[in-house]
Amino acid sequence: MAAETSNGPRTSAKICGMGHSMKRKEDPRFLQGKGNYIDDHTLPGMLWLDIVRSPIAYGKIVNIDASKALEVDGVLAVLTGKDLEAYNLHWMPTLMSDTQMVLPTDTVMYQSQEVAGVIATSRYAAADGVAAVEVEYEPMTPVIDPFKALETDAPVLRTDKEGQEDNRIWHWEAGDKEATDRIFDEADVVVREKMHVPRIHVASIETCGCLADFNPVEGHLTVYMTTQAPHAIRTVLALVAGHVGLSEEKIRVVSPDIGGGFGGKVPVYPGYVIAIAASVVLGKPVKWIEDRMENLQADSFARDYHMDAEIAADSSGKIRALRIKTLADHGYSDAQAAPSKFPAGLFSICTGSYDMEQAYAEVDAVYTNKPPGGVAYRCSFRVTEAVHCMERIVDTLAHKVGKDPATLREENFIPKEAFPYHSPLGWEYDSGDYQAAMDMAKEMIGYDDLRREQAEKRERGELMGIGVCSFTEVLGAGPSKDFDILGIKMFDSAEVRVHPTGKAIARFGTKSQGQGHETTYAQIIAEELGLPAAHVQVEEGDTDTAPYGLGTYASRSTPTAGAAGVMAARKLRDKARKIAAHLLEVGEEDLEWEPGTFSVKGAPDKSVTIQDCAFAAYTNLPEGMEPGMEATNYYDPPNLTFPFGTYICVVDIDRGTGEVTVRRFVAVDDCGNIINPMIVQGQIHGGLTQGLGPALFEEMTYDEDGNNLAGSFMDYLVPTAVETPAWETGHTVTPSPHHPLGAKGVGESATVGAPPAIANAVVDALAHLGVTHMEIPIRPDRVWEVLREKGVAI
Amino acid sequence: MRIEEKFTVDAPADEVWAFLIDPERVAAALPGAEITEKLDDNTYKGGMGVKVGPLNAVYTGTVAFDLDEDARSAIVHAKGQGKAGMGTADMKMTSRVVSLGPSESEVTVEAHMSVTGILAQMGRGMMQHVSKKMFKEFTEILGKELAAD
Amino acid sequence: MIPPQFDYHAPGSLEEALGLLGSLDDAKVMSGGQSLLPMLKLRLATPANIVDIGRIPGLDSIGEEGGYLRIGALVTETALEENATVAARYPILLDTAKVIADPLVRNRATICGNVAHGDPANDHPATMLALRAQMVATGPDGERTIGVDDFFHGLFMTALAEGEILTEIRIPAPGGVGGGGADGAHHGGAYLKLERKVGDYAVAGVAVQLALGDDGKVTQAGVGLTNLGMAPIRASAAEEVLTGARLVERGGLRGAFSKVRDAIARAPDADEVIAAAAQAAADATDPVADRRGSVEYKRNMARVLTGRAIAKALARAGG
Amino acid sequence: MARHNVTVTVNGEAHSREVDSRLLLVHLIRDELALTGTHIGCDTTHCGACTVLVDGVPTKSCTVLAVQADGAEIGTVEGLADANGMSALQEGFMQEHGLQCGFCTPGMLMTGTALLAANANPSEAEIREAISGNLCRCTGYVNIVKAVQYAAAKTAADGAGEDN
Repeated sequence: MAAETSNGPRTSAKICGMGHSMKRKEDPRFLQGKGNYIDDHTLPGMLWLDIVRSPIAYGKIVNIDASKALEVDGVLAVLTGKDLEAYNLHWMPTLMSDTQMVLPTDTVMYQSQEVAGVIATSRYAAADGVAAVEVEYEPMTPVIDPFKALETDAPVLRTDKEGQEDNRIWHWEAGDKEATDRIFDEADVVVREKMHVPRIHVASIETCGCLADFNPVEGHLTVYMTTQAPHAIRTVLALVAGHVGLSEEKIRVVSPDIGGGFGGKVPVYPGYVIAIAASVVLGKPVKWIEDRMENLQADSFARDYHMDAEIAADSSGKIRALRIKTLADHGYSDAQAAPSKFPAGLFSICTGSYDMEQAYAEVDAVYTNKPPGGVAYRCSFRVTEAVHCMERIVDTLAHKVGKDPATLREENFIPKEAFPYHSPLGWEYDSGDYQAAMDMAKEMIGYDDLRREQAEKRERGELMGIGVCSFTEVLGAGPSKDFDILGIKMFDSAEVRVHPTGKAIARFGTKSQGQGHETTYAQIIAEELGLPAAHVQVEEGDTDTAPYGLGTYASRSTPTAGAAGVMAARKLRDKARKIAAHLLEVGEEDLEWEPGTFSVKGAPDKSVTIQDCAFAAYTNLPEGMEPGMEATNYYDPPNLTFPFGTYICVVDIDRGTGEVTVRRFVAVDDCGNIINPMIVQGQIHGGLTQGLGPALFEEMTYDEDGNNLAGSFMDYLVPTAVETPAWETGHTVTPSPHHPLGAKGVGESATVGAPPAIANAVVDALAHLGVTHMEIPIRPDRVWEVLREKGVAI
Repeated sequence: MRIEEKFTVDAPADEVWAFLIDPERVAAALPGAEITEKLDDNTYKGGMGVKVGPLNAVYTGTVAFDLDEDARSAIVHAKGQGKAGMGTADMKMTSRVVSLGPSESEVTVEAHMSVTGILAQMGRGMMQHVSKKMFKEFTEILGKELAAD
Repeated sequence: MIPPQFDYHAPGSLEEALGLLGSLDDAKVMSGGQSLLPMLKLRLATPANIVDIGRIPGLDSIGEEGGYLRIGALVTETALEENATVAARYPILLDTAKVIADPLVRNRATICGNVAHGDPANDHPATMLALRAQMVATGPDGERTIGVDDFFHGLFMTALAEGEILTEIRIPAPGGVGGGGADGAHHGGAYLKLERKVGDYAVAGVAVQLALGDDGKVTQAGVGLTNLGMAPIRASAAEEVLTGARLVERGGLRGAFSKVRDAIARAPDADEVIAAAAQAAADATDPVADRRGSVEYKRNMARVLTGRAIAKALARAGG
Repeated sequence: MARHNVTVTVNGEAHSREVDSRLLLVHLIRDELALTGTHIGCDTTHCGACTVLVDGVPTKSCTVLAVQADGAEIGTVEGLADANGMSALQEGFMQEHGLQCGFCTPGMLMTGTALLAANANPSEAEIREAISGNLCRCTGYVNIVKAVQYAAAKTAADGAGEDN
């Protein structure tokens, strides 16, 4: 079933199948201001929702006085938790089967929590209404430090949950603890690092929002919303609001053009629910558009893993075992978006690219007075944390045994011939050739020359570092035996219909947020059917028309929906073959397939095109054949895919200020067979930049009172073109043996691989001073503190 | 946020102590502060306006005094809520007066402040500057007032 | 984010503007609006009236006249950046403008607005201190000139009285052309800012303006500091260390004048003098710890940047 | 509160509206004139998604009052293409894959258009500096730089062609 290694495209430029850098079909509308994002939607009679939010992190609501707000011209209503309580809509379930308030009835649990909704006739009136609502609070001392949250005298935050006696949410573990401990006891070398992958934010340039339109006459709800998973959202809405009459056939969720999602637009946030509730109550369309500060302070948070990692190795640096103890700060609710059976996501990929005997990982999740966190930000569920942990501590090991970090990696790589490889924590890696990626990266950056330059600079007292990261990703969730969200299996789907004139429409259960699905999916169909990709229209995001799917996140589109598209197209090709045999009056077995054309073996001039077959499907069918040219596939992947790569980064450090400059960064990725090289490179550029951010700039911090200190772009430091280096990319191709196109998915590798590469480079620059670790983000002041401590600050 | 200050006043300790435990006089020495109502012997209602350039924050709330006359030590607990979603402010201040001579006293102040909301978030350390400035003005006025007595 | 309600006024003349400021309650002057509008959107400022001086003719000129570089109230950062006189004779101003916010903000933001805002995190105030600029305030009773040392009163507080508008900044012109001339001195200045990324307020910023005689001795020094205290700071002690010190070998400047700027020869003890001045600048700071770093870090950055800014100013004085 | 008559010429077409003092230019463009290509991405003048040309000068329209723009010529993304199709810069973005989700793109295009009008052949450093007030979360900027270079080269080649 699997495809061969692709060496360039097999289809013509006209067909533009896999391997062509087809220009994107979505671009003309985006480039001419004709995109159709959520805030571009308006409906007649539309009202506006704006939200009153808590300035405090924890406390009782003494009183909400809406009287002045209701006097504001244009303000129609102020909704509170008490109002929603009447409909039993003041709480909602999270994707992890925890609960979360929509609006509070008595207690606020984090700063910027939604406290009341103001409905008005305009954006401006709604904002004035928000400013006029007077809420009296009785502040309580918040629990901000997750370690303190587990102390016995810590106040229990989730008193609403029956049986919850402390702030622990769950404990998860993987691997053989005893066997791992035994190796640690006898190992020649043990290294240990404690590290924090801090809370960060997706910061897509478009915030979240929706336009809820309830038609009271028909009892029908249409919700236009920024969601990466429209079908799952529809089901959740039906489950949450079924009791007020919103059953699933009466709900239509439409996800329009999305201005960046990165995982932040997977969960259901209270604002959506308040807008829907307001529309249902008022019988009018209600629009809610978050502003940037609300977005940065209330939703779309990721990471926040405190990890204590150890490697056991022999004296030569051969890794024998890995042990990680983790504390996960989830904020006030476990509202992360992970598959149900994976509370710590796919963290067990932490053994990475290295062969070892045993591993054991454990995670304890805790509640704190912060907004719910843990969205899979450009990450296949905690893979970023796992990779950062492993790739950092491997460097510590290299330092300890006195080996070059690239060499130590090479000596520990899972060898090419060991695939499919069974990792100690239970994964079956599909394919890999880690050395090839390493070789290419070293070659591209001139590794040996850089090491020489570094040695010379050290002599002169200059600080330069070279960082290596050889990550292995796991993505494409996932096989239905293990993967579900709220019980719904994580398959995905495609529906392909070829019209009589040979043009097609293809619909998918996923939803692009900039990845270019309209182009790559068309290329997939073109590859399989031989129709020009230009003739394939791709649609996603409307639950009334698209087949059911779990959506786009965790790099799952190509591995799941892309594969579904292949399978659906192949069904059509099989049908077309029958039609071709009919038209050419030969047996099916006498036909040869060239993309776009069936010809008779030995008589190449006797042929029909796929377009001929499509026309015949409506006009001239073999007897007994069902008319039409349409196929659907729900693809349940047999396994996940395991893309990998090696990144090498060069940094220079200013000994005066502690500033780190990324001088060069080479990223060699292997994502299996490539559908559109241009788009793949674009994904990598973007992912690298979203790795640069947390490595050097971005962090959501809170003070002891629970104030969010990075609540605007003034302090949440998204890199600009000036801070971002000119990325250099390369590729090796190791196809996935089980994906029908041999593709693996690529959206997230770079976000995962870049932070440890940069951190390793900084540590490498300082390694001769005895530095083994730097916490990210590696801010100038942090570096300077180290320089001063080591006596090299000038 | 913790603030610690120590300063000397050219006045006898008893006079300084009397000043520090008189809500009206304390309020008068804090620009922007006012006492609006006495709730009981130790508790008052009041307000505090903080004006910094174009920014104008107004807090209303309560002040409670807990006095140890013998040790000349006072714990003042002020808490207030800002207008229009400005957030809350809470300050527990312990001040002690020690006599350094017949007409010289030393005042030590240790305050713990919690400020929530946009001023704490967007302040760029502004609240630290503001509180430093408030203390400075307060001690100046205190010194002047008592010297004038 | 939506601004609160206010009344907007766009006077066509300075007189009209002053009249409005005198008659309206709770009025705020706006020029480029790049500081004020964000504060309005955050509802941190809620003035009842805004007097937009942006349409008043004659306030947007920049140029040398009567021994001063005169910068009108409506001169934008971009206009300053594009001004040939500034580029040739006031590189410190160009340095400063180029690190303020981002190029789009600078298209509207004004130099006078940056100064009048009284924000110690703004960049021009330090440079104005180093350049010993004069602020021209126009009020109902006419114009008055305020020395820069008397202008900044504290956090967002300046010497501008209610109803007054900062209509012009006057910077004493270095004599002659090309940095060395009629006053016999060689002038050089530089502004250095450490920021976390483009568009950030300074972790620390340092402005240094030097005048040197032919003998290589500093005849006048100006050192201003950004975001290192409640107000912009003049590092007087650093200026004292520098003034009178010989930083360049005798004849070094003359020789360098026609050669490349790197050719200037530092005097034997110049490094010590610079280090002492840098330390004196650090000692003049009173920063608070925040997300940009600790008090210790910021003090040290004042030291590091002062040293570098002096070196750059020296190089410019030589070339 | 006071209302003001405002007339702006947007992409060559004059529009008059009576607006509140506080109406932001971006809302005039998006909500009143229904030109939704101009986006809003932040509240603090950092992201540049709302960049338009005001009398040829790239400006963050979320930090300008509509009344301040009275009488101005406004250029938005909708006005970049003409009868001959997309501008060289728009074409550059398409050819060099300078956009992904497309949300920052209109702002980038307006900034880039102004840059090229002032500097026909900008260096990479000049391009990066010019777009440093426009945040992009998808592309990593490399291809945006290339898109501007593409447009510069194409315009130069077209100009050379005309000269011949």
